[in-house]
Amino acid sequence: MGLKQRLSQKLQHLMDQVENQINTPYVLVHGCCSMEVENATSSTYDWRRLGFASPAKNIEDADVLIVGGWIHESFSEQMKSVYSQMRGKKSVIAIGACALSGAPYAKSGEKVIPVTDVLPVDVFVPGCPPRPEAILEAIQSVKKLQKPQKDHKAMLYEALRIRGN
Amino acid sequence: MLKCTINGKEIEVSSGATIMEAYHKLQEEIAYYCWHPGLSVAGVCRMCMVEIEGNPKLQIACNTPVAEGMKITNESEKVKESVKWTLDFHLINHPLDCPICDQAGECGLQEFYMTYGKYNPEMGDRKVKKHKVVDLGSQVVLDTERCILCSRCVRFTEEVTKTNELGIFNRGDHSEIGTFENRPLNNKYAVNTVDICPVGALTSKDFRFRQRAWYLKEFETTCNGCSTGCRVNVFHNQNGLFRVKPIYDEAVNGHWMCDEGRDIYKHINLDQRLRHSKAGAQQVPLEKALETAKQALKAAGSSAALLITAQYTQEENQAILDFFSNELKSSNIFYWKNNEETFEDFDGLLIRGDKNPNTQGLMNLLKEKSASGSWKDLKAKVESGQIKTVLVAGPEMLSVYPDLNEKVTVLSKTQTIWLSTCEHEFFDQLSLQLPVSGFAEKNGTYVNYAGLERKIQAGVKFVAEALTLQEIVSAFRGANVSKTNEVAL
Amino acid sequence: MSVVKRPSSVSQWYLPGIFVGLYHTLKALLYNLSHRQKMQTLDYPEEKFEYSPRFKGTHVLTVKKDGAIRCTACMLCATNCPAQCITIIASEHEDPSVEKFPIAYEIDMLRCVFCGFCEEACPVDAVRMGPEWQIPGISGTNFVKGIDFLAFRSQLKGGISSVLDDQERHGQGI
Amino acid sequence: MESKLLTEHYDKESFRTLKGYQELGGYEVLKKALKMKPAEIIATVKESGLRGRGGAGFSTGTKWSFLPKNDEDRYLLCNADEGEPGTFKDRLMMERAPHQLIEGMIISAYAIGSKKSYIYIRGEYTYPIRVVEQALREAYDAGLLGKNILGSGFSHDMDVYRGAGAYICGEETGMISSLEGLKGQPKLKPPFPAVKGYLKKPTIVNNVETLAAVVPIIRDGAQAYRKFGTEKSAGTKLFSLSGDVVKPGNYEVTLGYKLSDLINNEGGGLKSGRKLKAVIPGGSSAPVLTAEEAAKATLDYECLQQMGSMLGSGAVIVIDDSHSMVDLLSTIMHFYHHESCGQCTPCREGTGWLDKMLHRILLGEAKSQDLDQVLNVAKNMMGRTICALSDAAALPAISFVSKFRDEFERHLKEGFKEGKSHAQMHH
Repeated sequence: MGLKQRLSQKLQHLMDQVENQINTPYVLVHGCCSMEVENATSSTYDWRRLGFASPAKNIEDADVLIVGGWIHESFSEQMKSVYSQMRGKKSVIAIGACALSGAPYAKSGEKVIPVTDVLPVDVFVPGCPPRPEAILEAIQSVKKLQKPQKDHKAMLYEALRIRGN
Repeated sequence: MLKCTINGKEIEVSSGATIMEAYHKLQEEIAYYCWHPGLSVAGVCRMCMVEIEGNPKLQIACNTPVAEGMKITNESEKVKESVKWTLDFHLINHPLDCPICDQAGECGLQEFYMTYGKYNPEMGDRKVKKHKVVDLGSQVVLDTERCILCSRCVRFTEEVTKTNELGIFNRGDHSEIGTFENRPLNNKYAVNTVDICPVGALTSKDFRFRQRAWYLKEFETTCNGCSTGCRVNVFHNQNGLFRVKPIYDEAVNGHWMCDEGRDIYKHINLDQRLRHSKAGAQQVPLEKALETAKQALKAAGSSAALLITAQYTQEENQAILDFFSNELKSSNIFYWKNNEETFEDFDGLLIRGDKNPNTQGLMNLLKEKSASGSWKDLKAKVESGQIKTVLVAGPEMLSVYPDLNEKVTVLSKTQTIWLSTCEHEFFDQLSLQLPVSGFAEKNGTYVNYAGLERKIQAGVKFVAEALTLQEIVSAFRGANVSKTNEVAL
Repeated sequence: MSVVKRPSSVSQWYLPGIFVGLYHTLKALLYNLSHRQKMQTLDYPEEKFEYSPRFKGTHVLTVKKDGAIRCTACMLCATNCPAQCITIIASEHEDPSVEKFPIAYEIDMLRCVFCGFCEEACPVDAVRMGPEWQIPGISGTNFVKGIDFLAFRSQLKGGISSVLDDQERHGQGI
Repeated sequence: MESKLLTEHYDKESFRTLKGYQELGGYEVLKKALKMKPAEIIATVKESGLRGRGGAGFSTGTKWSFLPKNDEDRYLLCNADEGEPGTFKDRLMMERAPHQLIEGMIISAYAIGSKKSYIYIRGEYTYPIRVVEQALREAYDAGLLGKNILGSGFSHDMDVYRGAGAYICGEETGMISSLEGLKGQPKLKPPFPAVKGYLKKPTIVNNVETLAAVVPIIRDGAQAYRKFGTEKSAGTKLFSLSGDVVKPGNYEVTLGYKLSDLINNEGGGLKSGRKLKAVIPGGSSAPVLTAEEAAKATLDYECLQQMGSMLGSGAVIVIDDSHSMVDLLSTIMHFYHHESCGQCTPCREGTGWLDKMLHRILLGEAKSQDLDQVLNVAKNMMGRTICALSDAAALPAISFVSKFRDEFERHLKEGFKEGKSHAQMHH
C-alpha cells in the first residue's frame, strides 16, 4: 500500500479516535436541574475535558440526550419525537429526582410521570439537583457504555475515584 | 327530666344523670380518661373537672349528679389550669415511648396535651421505672410504665366479662396493672381492653408494630364472623386490612366486640384470596370461565343443583335463587349448615354458635322458594348420578367450615362450579373455581339472628376479578362483565 | 442617565479587530500556562471539591454502641418525607428493653429529594444526611438502598454512632 | 391545769376491768340512756356541741342526723386507726378505759338504731386490741352486749377489726373499703357513708374519743358539757404532746386552752437552753405555726382555723431550734409519698414529685426556683382528689416552705449543718 493510503488510513484512524472521544449532548432539561447542567458546562466543572462537546443546537448531530426536570404526560410525546430524531448509537442520561420518579409531584394528582415511562434511560443520576460532579460521573459511565473495550484512561479515572472518595 | 346549661348551652337530661352524661349527650368537648359510657364510674383520673356556679370547689363531672338549673362550665381559666396540671401529673412518670408505642397518633395523652398541655415540663427528677412488655395472655401485651392507672381495663374484666383477671397491685405511684399467677387474660373479649385503654399500656399482639395509626383509613361495616352482626370499623390502607374495632351500637353489640370477630380482616387480604378463576389447578381467564359455567348450567337446566351457605348478603341470595328457579327452572337448592352441633350456642354476651352472618335472611328466602334440601340429600343425589352439575356458593370464612374437605371430595366427582373468596389447595380437585368478593368489598345487607338488617359497605377492592353473586348471575344472563384492572380504593 | 458612546471608526476596521481578539486570547493562554493553580477549572477525578459539613448527601443510619442501628421504626421520617420514599417494616426485638426495631428500612434514591425533613423528624438521631453526594448508576442497578448500604457502607467505616445511646437515655430517667 | 372529764380514773389499774369500771359508776349512764328515746339522745349530743375528735371536727349530732329515717339496718364504726403521725391519744383510751369506749358505743348505737358495730383498731396496736377484746368478752358475759341488752329489747353486736397498717384506712371511706375486704382505697363521695357506706348500708364513723365523750354528755347533760371549752368548740380534748418538751404525753384540757400553757405547764417547757422554733398543732397534716403564732394560739377549732392551721387530731408536735425544717418536711413528704393509695393522679404523682424534690433540696442539689416549684405543685394538688390525703400532703409543704423560706434558702446555700439528717439516713 502506497504511502498515501497509509497516511490517509492513519488520518482516518486518528479522526475515528477523535470522533469516538467526542460525544455531543442534546440538553432537554428544565427546572432546577438545568442550573446544574449549566454548572457542568461552566469553567469550573468543564465537561469538555471529558470529551463532551457543548450542547448541540439541533438534535440530528447529538448522540447523548440529557433529560431533567419533571415530565408531564402531555410532554412525553415531544420527548419521544426528540429521541427518535437522534440518529445512530444514542444513549440517555436522566438527572434529578423529578425526572427519575416524579418525586414529590408524583402522588399530588398532577399527571407527572417518571422518565422510564417515556424513554429507555441508560444512566440515572439521583439527587435534587444532582451535583455537577455527579453529571461528570454520568458522562464517564455513558462513555464506558458506548465504548465497552478496555479504556486505560477510564480505568485510571475509576481507580482515582474510588480512592479519592 | 332536669334542665341545666353547659358552657352556655341548654340541655335536658334524665334525673340522676351525671354531668359527664350531659356532656356526652351534648357532644361537648371535655377531657377525661377513666370514664367510659359502658363502664361504672371510677372518678380517679380527675381530668373531668368542671366549675359549677355557686360552688367554689371544682367538681368531677363523671360523679356529680345534675341538679335542676345547674350552670356548668369547663372553659373557665380555673378549670383549664386544673386540667393542665392534672395532665402534667399524668405525664411526669410517663415514659418517652411515643416512637415505639402503637397507640401514638390516637393516644388520649397526646390528644389532650395538644389542647390543655403545658408544653414546658418542669419535672426534673427521675421517673418511676416499672415493668415493660408484660405478657398478659394470648392477645394482649401490657406496659406498666405507660399505664395511667385509670382502671378501665380492671372494671371491664369485672363488669362486662365478669372474669376478674386484671387487678391493680401495690400502692401509690408504684401501683401496677397485672394478672394473678396462673390466670392470664385469655377470655374471648380480651382485646376490648386494648380499645378502651386511653394510652398505649395495653396493645394487641396481633396488631403489634404492624402499622402506624395515621397511615390507616377506616370504614364502617358489619362483622361477618357470626350471626350477632356487630357494628365495626375496619382499618385499612392500600396494602391491606389491618384491624377491626367495634362501634357503639345500642341494639346489638353496645361498645364491645369479641376477639374472633377481630380476625375477620385476615381473609380479605391478598395473601389468602383466590385472585383468578381456575379450572382444576389451571388458571383460566375470567370471561372464559364464566362462559363455561354458563354453558354447563344451561346444559344441565333443571337438573343443575345449588349448594348455598349463609355467608352471602340478602341481595346476592335473592339473585342466585331467582336465577335458579326462573331461568333454570331447577328446584335442587340445598342449604349447607356448617357446625350442626354448636349452632344454637350463645355465650351470654355476643358470641353465637351460628358462624354465618345471614342465616336468618337465607332461611326466609329458602322458605319462600320452599326449598328444604340439605347437604345429605345433595350427596345422595350426586352419588346416585341424578345431579351432574353443582354450583356451590362456597363459604367466605373457610376456618368456620371444618367439614369443607368432605364436601370437596364428594363434589370433585361431578362438574362443580365453586364460588370462593379465599384460596384453598383442596379446591384444585374441582372442575371450576370463581373468585368472589369478600364482605369488605361489596355493599349489601345481612339479617342477624334477631332479624335486624345489618348493612355492609364496599370499603376496599383488592381482587380485581372478584365478583358478587349479582354480577355472576348477570354474566350468566349474558351481560358482559369485563373486569378491568381497577386500582384498589 | 447612561450615555451610549458611539464606537470610533477605527474599531470598525476588520484587521485591527482580529488582532485585538488574538491579543486577548494569547494573553489569557499565556497567563493560564504560567499560573496553573489559579485556573478555575477543577480537574474532577484528581481534584475534589471540599463540601461544608452541612451538605445534605446520601443518608446515614446511625448505630448504637453495640452496633445495632439506632432506629426504632417509629415511622416519623416516612410520615414527614414529602416524596414518600422511605418504607420501614417494624418488628419486635427479642431484648425487651429495645422493644421495637426495623427489619427493613429502605430509601428509594430515585424518589428522594434530599430535603433533610427525615433528619429533622427523627426523635432519636437515627437518620442523618451524610457528606457524600449521590453517585449515578447505569440502568438496572438497584436504587432502593437498604439498611446495610445506609448504615454499614464502606465509606462509613463500621457505622457512625448516634448522639445519644439508649442506655444513657434510660440512665437519665427519661 | 388539766380538766379530767374522761381521764379521771385512768391511773387506776382496775378501771380497765368491768368490775373496776362498774364500781366507779360504769354502765349507769347506759341504763339511763336505754330508758331515753333515741331521738332525745341525738338531740342532747347535738345540743352539747360535741365535734368530731378524729381530725375533721364535724359536729357529731349533725352527722348522726344525716341517717335516713327508714328502718334499714345501719352500722356504727369506731375509727381507732389513729394513723396521723404524732397522735397517740386513742391508744391511751383503749388501754386504760376500754369499757368507757364500749359504753359510749352502745349508747350511740342505740341512738342511731344500729344492730352491728365494729371497732377498726390499727393493726400495730396489739396490746390495746387484746385489752379491748377482753373487755368485749366481759361485756358480753355481763349481758351488756348481744341479745336484749339489760332487758331493754335493744340488741347489739360489737366486734374488733384489725387494720392492715395503711394511713389511708384512717379516712372514713378508706376504712369502709378495708372493712369490706377490698383494697383500702377511699370511695367516691357522693354517696356519703351516712347514706350508703359499709356494704352499701347507712354507716356512721366516729373517733374513739368522740364516742367516749358521749358518756359524760348523757350523764351530766348537754349544758354541763358546754361549761368546758369555748362557745363553738365545746368540751374537753386529749392532746398528744410530743417533740422537744420535757414531759411529752397525753393531757386532757378544755378546748380554748392556750397552746403556750400546754407546752410550758403540762409539757414542762422546752429542754434547757433551747428556743421554740415552730409548733405543729394538729398532727403532721396540719400547717405549721411559727413560734410567734404559737404564742398567740389557743387550742380550739376556730382560732387555729383563722391562723391558717387546724386542730386536727390534737397531736401537738413542738420543734425547737436544734431541728432543721428542711429535714422535717422531707420526712413528712416521704411519709405521704409512701402512704398515698395511688387512686387519684394528682395525689399519686404529686406526693412522689414533692418527695423527690424535697429530697433533692435536702441534699442541696437544687436551686431557689425549685422552692417555687414545690409551692406550685402543692397548690395544684389540693382540692382535686377523692379524699383529703393530697391536701394533707400539700398543706405542710406550703406552710413549711412559705413560713420558713429563709431557712430553706440558707440550707440550699450552705448545705446541711446539723450533721446527718434523718432523711439522709433513711434513703
